[in-house]
Amino acid sequence: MSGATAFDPAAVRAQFPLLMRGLDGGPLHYLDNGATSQLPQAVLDAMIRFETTSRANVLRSVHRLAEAATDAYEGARLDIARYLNVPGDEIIFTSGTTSAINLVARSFGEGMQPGDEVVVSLLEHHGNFVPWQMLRDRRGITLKILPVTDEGRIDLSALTRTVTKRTKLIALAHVSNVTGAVTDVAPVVAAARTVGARVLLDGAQRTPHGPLDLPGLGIDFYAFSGHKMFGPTGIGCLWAKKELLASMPPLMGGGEMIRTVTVERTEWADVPHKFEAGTPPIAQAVGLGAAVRWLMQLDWTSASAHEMRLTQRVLDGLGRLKGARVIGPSGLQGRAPVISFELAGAHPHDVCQILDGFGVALRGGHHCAQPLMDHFGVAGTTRASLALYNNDADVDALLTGLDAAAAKLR
Amino acid sequence: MSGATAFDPAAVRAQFPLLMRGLDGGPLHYLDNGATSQLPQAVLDAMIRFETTSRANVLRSVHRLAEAATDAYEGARLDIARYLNVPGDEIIFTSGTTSAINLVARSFGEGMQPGDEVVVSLLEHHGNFVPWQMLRDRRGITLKILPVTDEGRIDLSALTRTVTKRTKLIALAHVSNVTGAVTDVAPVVAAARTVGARVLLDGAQRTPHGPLDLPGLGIDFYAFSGHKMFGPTGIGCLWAKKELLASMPPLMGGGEMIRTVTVERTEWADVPHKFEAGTPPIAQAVGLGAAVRWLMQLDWTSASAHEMRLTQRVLDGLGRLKGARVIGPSGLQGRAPVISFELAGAHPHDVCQILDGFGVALRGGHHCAQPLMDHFGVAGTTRASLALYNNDADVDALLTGLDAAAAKLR
Amino acid sequence: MSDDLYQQAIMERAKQPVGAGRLAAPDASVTVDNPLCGDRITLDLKLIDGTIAAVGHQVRGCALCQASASVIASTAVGQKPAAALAGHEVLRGVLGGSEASAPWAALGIFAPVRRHKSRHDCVLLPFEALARALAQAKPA
Amino acid sequence: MSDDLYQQAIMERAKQPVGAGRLAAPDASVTVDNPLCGDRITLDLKLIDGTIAAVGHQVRGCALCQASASVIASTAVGQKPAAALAGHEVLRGVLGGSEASAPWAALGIFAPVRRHKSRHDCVLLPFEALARALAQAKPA
Ligand SMILES: Cc1ncc(COP(=O)(O)O)c(C=O)c1O
Ligand SMILES: Cc1ncc(COP(=O)(O)O)c(C=O)c1O
Repeated sequence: MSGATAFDPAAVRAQFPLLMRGLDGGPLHYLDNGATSQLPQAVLDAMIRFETTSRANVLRSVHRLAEAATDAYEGARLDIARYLNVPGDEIIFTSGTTSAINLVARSFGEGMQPGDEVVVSLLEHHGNFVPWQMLRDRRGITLKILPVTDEGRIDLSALTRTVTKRTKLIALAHVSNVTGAVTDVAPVVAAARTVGARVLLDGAQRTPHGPLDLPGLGIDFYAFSGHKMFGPTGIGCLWAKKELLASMPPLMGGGEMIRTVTVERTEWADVPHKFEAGTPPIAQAVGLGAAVRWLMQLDWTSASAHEMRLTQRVLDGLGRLKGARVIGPSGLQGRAPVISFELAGAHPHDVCQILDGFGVALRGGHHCAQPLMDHFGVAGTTRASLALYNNDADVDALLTGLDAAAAKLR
Repeated sequence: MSGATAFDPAAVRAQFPLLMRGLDGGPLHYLDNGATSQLPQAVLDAMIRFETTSRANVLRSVHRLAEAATDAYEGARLDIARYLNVPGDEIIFTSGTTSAINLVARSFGEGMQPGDEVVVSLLEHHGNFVPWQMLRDRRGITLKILPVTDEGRIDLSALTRTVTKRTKLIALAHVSNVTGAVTDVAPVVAAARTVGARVLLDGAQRTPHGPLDLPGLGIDFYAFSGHKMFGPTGIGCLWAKKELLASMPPLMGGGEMIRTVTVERTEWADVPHKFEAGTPPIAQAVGLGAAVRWLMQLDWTSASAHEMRLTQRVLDGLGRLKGARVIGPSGLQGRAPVISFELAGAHPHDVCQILDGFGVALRGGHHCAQPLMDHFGVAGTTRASLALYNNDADVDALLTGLDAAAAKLR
Repeated sequence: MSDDLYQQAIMERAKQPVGAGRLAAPDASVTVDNPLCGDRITLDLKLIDGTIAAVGHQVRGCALCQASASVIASTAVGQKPAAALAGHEVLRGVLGGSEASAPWAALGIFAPVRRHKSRHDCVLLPFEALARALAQAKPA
Repeated sequence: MSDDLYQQAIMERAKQPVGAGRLAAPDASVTVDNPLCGDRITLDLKLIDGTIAAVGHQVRGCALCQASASVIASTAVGQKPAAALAGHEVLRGVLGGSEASAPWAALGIFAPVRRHKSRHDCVLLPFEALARALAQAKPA
C-alpha cells in the first residue's frame, strides 16, 4: 500500500468484496458508479479498526481513546487535503456534496443582495441547482443559466454575455453526472476574475478519478462526496480558501463550533471547526481518509488510460447499436467515463431492468438533472458510469444486454 | 437475538469488541458514554454486510443492488420508528442531534415573526441553545430561558410566568447531558398547549436508555444521535408529526427531495424525503436500524435497574469522597446514569487525565453547556456517564482513581 | 431473471396502448409525476351520467406505466367511479401477491412486478392519476 | 501511565503559582479562552522602559495551565518583549521533543505533556495570552 505501483485492473478489482461476491450467484457488472461507487477492503478495514480500537468522540475528552479518535479524525482531514493539494484547515467535513453546496448557499449566499447574480448551467445536478433557486427565492438574487452545447458541454462561449458586475458566484459541475463532459475551468475562472466573482466547482463526479491540484485551478470552492469515491456514505467535504471561510458565517449552531457561549451571545471557533457543529461523521471521515490514501497509491496515468479505453469501447458499441444516441461528447477529449444514451422507443427504466437480468447495474432516469432532460427533450437517459475497477467483461455484458433490450422493447 | 431475553450485563458487555479489547493491554473502564457510546458487534456486522452485499445508492436505480440498498435504508427507518412508537414516514434522517435541531430552527423557526418567543432552559447543550440564539439574531425572536434548580433540574415552576401567547416553541433537553436530570414532560406539554406552542425535546441523552413512546409524551419534535445509542457516527434523526413536517419548508435543496425541477421552479417531494436532500447516510441508517433492533431485544426493566444500581454506587462513592460535590439530583428519582461532579481544588481535566491512568475514560470540561457552568460558577465538571454494559469493576476503578486524583491534586 | 417483466402480455399493452392520446373536451384532466424517476402521466376523463365514457392518456414513462394506463382505458370505460377506483385496490393486491379479480382481471399481467419494489410506482402511477381525475370530476 | 504529568515540579508550580492575581494598573491586559475546554486566562503586564516589570494572571484552568502561567511570571519579569516571546517557541519545542534552553529552562518541566496532544493547548494558552498582551502594550 505504499509507493505508486503499476496499475493492475484485476488486482484492483479483487480488493472490492462486493464485486468479488457478485449478485445472486452470478457476476456483477457494476456500472452505476456515478450514483455510488463500491468500497475497497482497505477502507472497510480502516473503519472497522476505528470502531474496534479508537471509537470515541473527538476534540472533547482527554482520555486515550478520545486522543486516538481525534488523531484519526484530524489525520483524515490532512490526507484528504493532500489529495487536493490544499492545507488541512481548509477542509470542512460535511455529510456530502449536497450539504456542502447548501452550506455555501446559506452562508456565502446570505451575503448577497437582491439583484446580485449567481451563474449556474443547464446541466447541473439538482444538488447544484436547487440550492441556488432557493437562494433566489429567499434573497431576490438573479439566477443565470449557461446553456449547453449539442455535445452536452457547458457552453462557455456564453460566459461573456452572462457574467456581469453583479455576478457574485459561478457554480458549475466539474464533471457532468449525465454527459460526462469535463468543464474547462480556466475560462470560467478568467470570467469570474474580471468581475470579482467567486467560482464553485461541484466535484462529485471528478474526485473518483484521481488526485487534484485545486490551487492550480484557481477556484474558490470545491464540493464532493465520499460515497462516490470509494469512501463511506454520510460524508463529504467543502474546500475553500481560508480567508473566504473565515469571512463566512456558520450555518449550524451547536457544540464544537463555538469559542464561548453565554446567554447573551456566542463567539465562533476558528475555521474549519466553525462549520462543523455537533459531533461530526467521525468514522466516515476516517473511512474517507483511507479511501484517498488508497487512491493516492495508484498509478493514475495507467488508471485513467484504463478508464478511457473502456469508455471508448462503450461509445463504439453504442455507435453500432441501432437507435442508440449518446447524450454527451462523442470522443474521449474532455470527458470522464460517464456515458448517457437514449435507445429510441425504449424507456430507460425498462432498459435498466432488462440489463439487470444480465447482472449489469445501470441507472436510468433524469439523474437529478431535470432541466438538462427538458433541454434534450427526453424524460430520462440510460447511464453507464465506470470506475477504475471495471473491466472488459463489464463492457461485454453491457453491450450484449443492450442488444437484448433493444430487441425486446422495440 | 429475537424475543426479549433476561438482561445479563456480562453477556451484553461481551458483545462490544472495543470493551473486550481494553486499552494498551489493560482494562478499559469506559464511562464517557454521554459523549459517544461503544458499538456492538451486531451493528458492525450489519454495516459490513451492507457494504459487502448491498451497497448502492437508494431511491434511484432499478437494479437489484439498488433495490436491496433501498430496502435496507427504508427498513431501518421503520425499525427506528418502532423504537419510538411512531409511523415510519415521520422519521427524518439527519447527520445527528445538532443538525436535527438546526433543521427545526431553520425551517419551523423561519415561520416565526419578530417578538415571537422560543423557550429553552439554562441547562441545554449548545446544540439546543446556539441554534435558537442564531434564530433570535436572524429573525428578531425573543429567547427565554427557564432557570435550573439547585439539583440541576429545569425549574418547571417558572413555566407559567415564562410561557406567553407569543411562545411558539419550548425546546428542552429530555435528559441533561450534565446533571442527568430527566425532564418531566407533562407540565411542559400542558403549558405549551394552553398557548398553542410546540414542544421539542432533545433526546440525545435519553435514547441510549431504552425504547420510547413519543406519542404518549404529547410532544411535537424529537431529536437524537446514533453515535450515543450504540449506532454509527454521522447519523441522527428528527421525529415530528406528519402534518407539522408537511407544513415546514425544506432546509437543503438537491436530489431526492424534489418532485419536479424546472429552470423556473421546483416542487418538493413528500415527507420525509423533502428533508433528505442528496444521498443520505445510507450505511449509517442501516447501522442505526441494527442498533435499535439490538436495543429492542433487551429486557429494559432489568437493564434500567442495572444502570440505576451502578449510578447509586457512584453517587454513594462521591458522597464519601472529601471535597466532592455532585452537580445534579442527589437521588435516583427522575435521573439518568449521567453524573457530574466537582472535586474542590482539582480541575476536571486533571482529574480525567489521572483517571485515564487507571483506564477510566471520563469527560471533563463544560460539556457544551457553558451557560449552565456559569450558573453553577464552575469552569467545568467531571462527568461519568454510564451505559448498560458498564459493571461494578468500572465503578470500582472510578472510585479508586478519584481517591488517587484527590490526593495528588490537592 | 428480472426480464420476465417484459412478457408478451405487458409488452403488447405497452406497444399498442388502448386510450393513448388526449381527449378533446375532458371533464377532468390531471397530470401526475413520479418524483423519483421523472415519469409523468396526463390522464383525461369524460363522464356521462356518472359513468366513465372515455379515458385518454399521455404517458412519459416506462412500458409498465404504459401498460397500466392501457388496462385502465380498456377496463374503466363503462364503469361507475367506485368500480373504477376498485382497480387501484386490485392492483395493490396483485403487487402484494393476491389474484386479480373481475372486472380488473387484466391487472393479473402485473404479477411479475411484485418482486420489483422499485417498479411498483410505475404501474401504480396511472391509477393515482385516475383517482385524482375522478375526484376532480365529482363536483362537476 | 499518564499521571506522570502530575510530577512534583508541575504540581508545585500549580499549587503556589508565581504571579497569581491581577495587577493594579496594568499596561496591557488580555483574556484568552480555549474554546474546546472552556479554560480561560486573564494576563496583566506592566512594562517600564520597554522591560517587563510585572506579570499578574488569573487562571480558570487546569494544573498544567496554572504551572505554565507561573513559569511566565517567574521568568518574564525583567525581560525585553522579544526575549519573553521566545518562551513561546521554546515551549513549542519542548512539546515537540526538544530541550528547553535558558532563560526558559524551567519549561523543561512540561516535557511529559508531549505525549498528550489534547493537553498541549493547556500549557500553550498562557503564552498565547502573553503574546497578545505584549502586542497590546506595544503601541503605548
Ligand atoms: C443533550 C445533548 N444534546 C445535543 C447533543 C449534540 O449531539 P451531536 O453532537 O451528536 O449532534 C448532545 C451530545 O453531545 C447532548 O448530550
Ligand atoms: C454532479 C453531482 N453533483 C452533486 C451530486 C450530489 O451528491 P450527493 O448526493 O452525494 O450529495 C451528485 C451525485 O448524485 C452529482 O453527480
